[in-house]
Amino acid sequence: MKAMETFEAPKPARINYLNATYGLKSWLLTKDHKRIALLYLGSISFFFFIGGLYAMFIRLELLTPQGDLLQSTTYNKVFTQHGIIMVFFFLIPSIPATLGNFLVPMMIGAKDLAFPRINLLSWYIYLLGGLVTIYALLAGGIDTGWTFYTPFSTTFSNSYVIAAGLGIFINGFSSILTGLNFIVTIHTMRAPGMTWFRMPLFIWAHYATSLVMILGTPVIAITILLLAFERLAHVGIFDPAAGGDPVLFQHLFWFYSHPAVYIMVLPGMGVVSELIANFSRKNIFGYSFVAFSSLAIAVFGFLVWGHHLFVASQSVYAGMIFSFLSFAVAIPSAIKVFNWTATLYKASISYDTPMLYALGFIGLFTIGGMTGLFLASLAVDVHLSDTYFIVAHFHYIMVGGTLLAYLGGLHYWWPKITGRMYPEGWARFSALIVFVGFNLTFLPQFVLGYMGMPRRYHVYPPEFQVLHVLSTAGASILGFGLLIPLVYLIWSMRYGKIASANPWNLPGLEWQTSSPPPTENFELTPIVTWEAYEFAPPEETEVVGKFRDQPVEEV
Amino acid sequence: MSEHIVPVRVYLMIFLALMVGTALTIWAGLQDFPGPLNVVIALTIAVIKATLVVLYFMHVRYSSRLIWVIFASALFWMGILFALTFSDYWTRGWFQVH
Amino acid sequence: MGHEHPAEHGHAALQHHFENMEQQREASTLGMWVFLVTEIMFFGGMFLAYTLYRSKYPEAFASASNHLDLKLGAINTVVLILSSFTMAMAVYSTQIGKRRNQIISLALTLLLGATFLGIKAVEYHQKYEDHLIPGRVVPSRPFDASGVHLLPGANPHNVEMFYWIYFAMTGMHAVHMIIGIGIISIILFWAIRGKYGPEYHNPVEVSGLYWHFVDIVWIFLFPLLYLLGRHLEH
Amino acid sequence: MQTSWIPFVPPSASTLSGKVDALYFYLSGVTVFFTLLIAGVLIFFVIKYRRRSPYEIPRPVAGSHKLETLWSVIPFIIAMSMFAWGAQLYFQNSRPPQNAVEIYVVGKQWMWKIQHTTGQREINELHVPVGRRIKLIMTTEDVIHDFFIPAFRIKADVVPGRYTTQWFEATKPGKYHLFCAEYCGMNHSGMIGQVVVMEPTEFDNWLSGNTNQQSPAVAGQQLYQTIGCVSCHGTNGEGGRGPALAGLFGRQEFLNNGQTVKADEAYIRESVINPQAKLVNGFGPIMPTFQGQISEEQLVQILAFIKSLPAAGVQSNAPAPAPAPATAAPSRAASPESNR
Repeated sequence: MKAMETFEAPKPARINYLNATYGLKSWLLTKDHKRIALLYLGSISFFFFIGGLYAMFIRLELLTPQGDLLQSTTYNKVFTQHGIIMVFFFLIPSIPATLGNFLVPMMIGAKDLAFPRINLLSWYIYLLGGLVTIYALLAGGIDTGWTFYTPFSTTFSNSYVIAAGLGIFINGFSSILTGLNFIVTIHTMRAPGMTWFRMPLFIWAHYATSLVMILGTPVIAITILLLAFERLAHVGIFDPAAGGDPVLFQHLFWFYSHPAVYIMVLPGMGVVSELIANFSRKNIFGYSFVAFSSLAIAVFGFLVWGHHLFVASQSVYAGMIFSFLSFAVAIPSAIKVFNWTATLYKASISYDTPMLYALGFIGLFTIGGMTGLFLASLAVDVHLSDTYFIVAHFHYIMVGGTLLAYLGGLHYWWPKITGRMYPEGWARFSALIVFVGFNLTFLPQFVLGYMGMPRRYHVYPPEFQVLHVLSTAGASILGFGLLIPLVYLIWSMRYGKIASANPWNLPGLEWQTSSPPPTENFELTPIVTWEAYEFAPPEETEVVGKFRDQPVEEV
Repeated sequence: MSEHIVPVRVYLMIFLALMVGTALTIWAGLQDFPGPLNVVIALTIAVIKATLVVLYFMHVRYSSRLIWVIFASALFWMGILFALTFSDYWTRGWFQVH
Repeated sequence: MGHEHPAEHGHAALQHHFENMEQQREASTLGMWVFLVTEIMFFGGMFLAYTLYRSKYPEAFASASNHLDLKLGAINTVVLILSSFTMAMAVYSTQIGKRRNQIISLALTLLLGATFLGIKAVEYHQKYEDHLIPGRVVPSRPFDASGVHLLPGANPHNVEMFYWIYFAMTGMHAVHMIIGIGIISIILFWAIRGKYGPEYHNPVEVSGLYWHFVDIVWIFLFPLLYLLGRHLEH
Repeated sequence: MQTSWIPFVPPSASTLSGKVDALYFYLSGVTVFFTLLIAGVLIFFVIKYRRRSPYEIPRPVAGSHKLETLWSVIPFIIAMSMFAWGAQLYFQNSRPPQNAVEIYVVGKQWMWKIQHTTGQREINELHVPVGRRIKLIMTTEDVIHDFFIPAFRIKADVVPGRYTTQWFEATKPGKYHLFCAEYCGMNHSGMIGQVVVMEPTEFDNWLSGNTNQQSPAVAGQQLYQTIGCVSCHGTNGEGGRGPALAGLFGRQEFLNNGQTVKADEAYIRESVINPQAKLVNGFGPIMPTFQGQISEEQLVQILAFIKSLPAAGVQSNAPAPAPAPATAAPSRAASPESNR
């Protein structure tokens, strides 16, 4: 491996980013992207835990058709807060702010992100947004659904809409600043020799994600702001009584919130590209197609928001335009799935936990993506929208996709982050449990949706109960499966096996420095002379079967 | 892109052009042009003024292609927001319910 | 500033994680441009709402717009363009190393920015006097469109919506002005201390970008809010 | 399409539902096929190419433009087939047929109020006959709701300040779910009801068993008198200081700004709520707004009354009692003083 020639076996540095300085202050005022990533990791896990608790209450309530566990007002708050916490405070920052923050500079050979102070600021903004939202939850909660549809949210809801909105508004800036930092870093701070087409696909995915963050987030910010003012002053910008249009809110909201789905899943795709290539010791099949499909998803993702409005009294013609574009955005995702699969051809595949998560991701993302086609298809969407089919679909993307990729990435880079290995046996076991539990939770919901069970129902007709019980059973398995990593990862920070600098034997730049890395990441600025995922010399490249149009590796 | 220094003369000319544009737009705003021409004229002048500021005061004319792309992308995404939203509003009346 | 190693890297302002001044300059300029993109999208949402409702209620919007003070709006436009010019001169003076001009230009920019806000405040106060603050924002003075001369077909409700959009957009613009004034003040402070010169002028330049952007927003706000529909009056 | 034997498919009881099911099965088929294909290939590769020694380095494999093209174009074609099918079905169905029977629906936190043109009112129940095309004209008193009948595969948001429509033709007698599908607050899940589909004769019986209620047009006429429309628009909508309403519905109206507008439900609604918005040519802005003074239900009744008015000079047996022919040509002089 070329990588290994360039950096002869880096010794574990005695001084690394974790022990370079001590004390609470050294963490709270750190400008080191790795420490900030850990700050994010802690806070995101906290919000994930809260969101998970809400999920538990939802599933318990739905065990029976009667609303016997929670009152309807409480139930409405619980699903709303589950959505808000999970979407804005877990999923959107999950991979970019933790793994991305930690690895983007390392993977391109930089000492830090371009704006370390802004990076720290973004964490504080996130924290402030989170605190304001938690205040809203504690003060009395919010019951509008995470979508805040007007005029319910502006006029009729008697809950803490403005406080929760303010929390999301503030949090948006943290997302913008993270995206801005990534874009500038990737443009200006790549190490010598790190050309665009030598970058790991994780970086491409984060670049695409950052584009969505900076272009979409401001629009949700202004939307939430208008919503809050509207609620305060009732001047009617979304209120038909004064000549406003409630559907305008939906346009503005989904202009961000649909692309936000890609903020969640694109980094996951980046992680999976890393895992698939590295754990099968192969270059990614069709590297440039996978890279550009990330950008294509980022761009096309902005053109499809109207498919959330097919039954919202949107014009028939707009519906057809949006339906067409929504089908078009499926293609780049399909390209990714096919290329990942093709990468495994004649590979050397290990069964380490991160790879299990990556394989799970591909399967679940395929289901999630394909069921998206049902919802892009106008006539079927009319029947399926606002039913459990949608709930199942987006959980397949967000949990089956993003969460699995996040867990896979966390395990993969755990030795780099902490300098210790996680326990492999437990990790594989929990990966399996998560996979089974997840499918049992959400597969029945597809069926429920087609049967006509509307979402956000506190009580429901008894004929749906069997499927709901299955789903709740799955959720408890899923919840149990997610608790195991929490325990063993914390355990491993102290008692795990000491990890070498490059425990997986990989060529990526982040593995060419000690574990945990020093504060400035590398002893010397690396000079990159090899391609991404170059396990064997390019001269040995084999050309696939009869599709013989590329004599050498294309890039 | 780095050290291009724009001469004062250029700055002054741009400033004067902006002043003329402002005067022109006020004058045009008070005339009664046929149809939607008032809106068209006002927006055209505003776009020209903004372009001058971007190109000269903000040095985009002397900047790398990357800056051009970034700025253009913002306009492009604004275009998406407007075009697709109005694809709904403008076509709502097309559909005859009866 | 992080760890500074002036001896190693040549310039005191170089932050530790950059290789050289050129890289640092490039990063901060690019960063500001990316930030301005987010700003464009932020105002974009409001422009969208404006466009939609103006096309829906042209008479009401024209009536409301005609009630705005064209003279003050025009003066403010001139003030802001002038401040943009002085800001450009500040960058220029920094680049060629004329410290006196640099400080004067920055101070003038600040002064003009404050003038703009002052005039804006006068306008807001007029609206307050005329009961034109929308909704129940001022409980003692609920919105009342009776002072506005309504063109045929104008609904007072939609006049209120115009004022709502007017306050939202100019208010957001004013917030950006205030932030800009804050930034320029800091720049001025360091300029007086002699921090910026031909070697190191990036902060001045980057703040200038922001200031010009705020100016551009106003270049659009002025005709859209103050001028369109004026002709219907005559 | 006969689907009753297939598990996990809701009852299929409208002319549309079979068509939607057919597309749904197509989509499901493609999904299952591709999911199994991907999963199968993954599992095969993962087993076949498992790592056999820790030092093993496989040969790199070059990408292939041909393969990339293949697996972009084929999914694209499949996706377009789905798009075309779905869009065509949707487009067809979004155009309510001419001869449909109209039923008014008003949503309200948390109930559905339904008015038949013949006068029957129902709450959270909708009785309809088999084989007749029904068009729902829907609005809401408060927040957005959504009128969802899974068995018919139809659903549409009910938006405040507007009329939205959807239509269906039931094919199978029975009782079916009616759901509110847009989250609308505390009792959202209680905003449910029943659609009762009956044989036509049975339905006619049901109709005649509930005759004590006024038809919306009659109720609208009374309202027309009491809230004062009559003073400007004439006893039978023949017009006066305000434009004539008789025969208005569906007509092109010439506006004072030179444009024309088709007098549909939305226009009539707007003209009551915001009379100055679109003034008929020759009339001054003298009508006061009725916003906040009449409920959506009453507005629907006014609408039904205006629809029921025959064109001036034409005798008809529409529900409007004693439709006297317009006596005088409406005076077009708009008087400046404004009162009801």
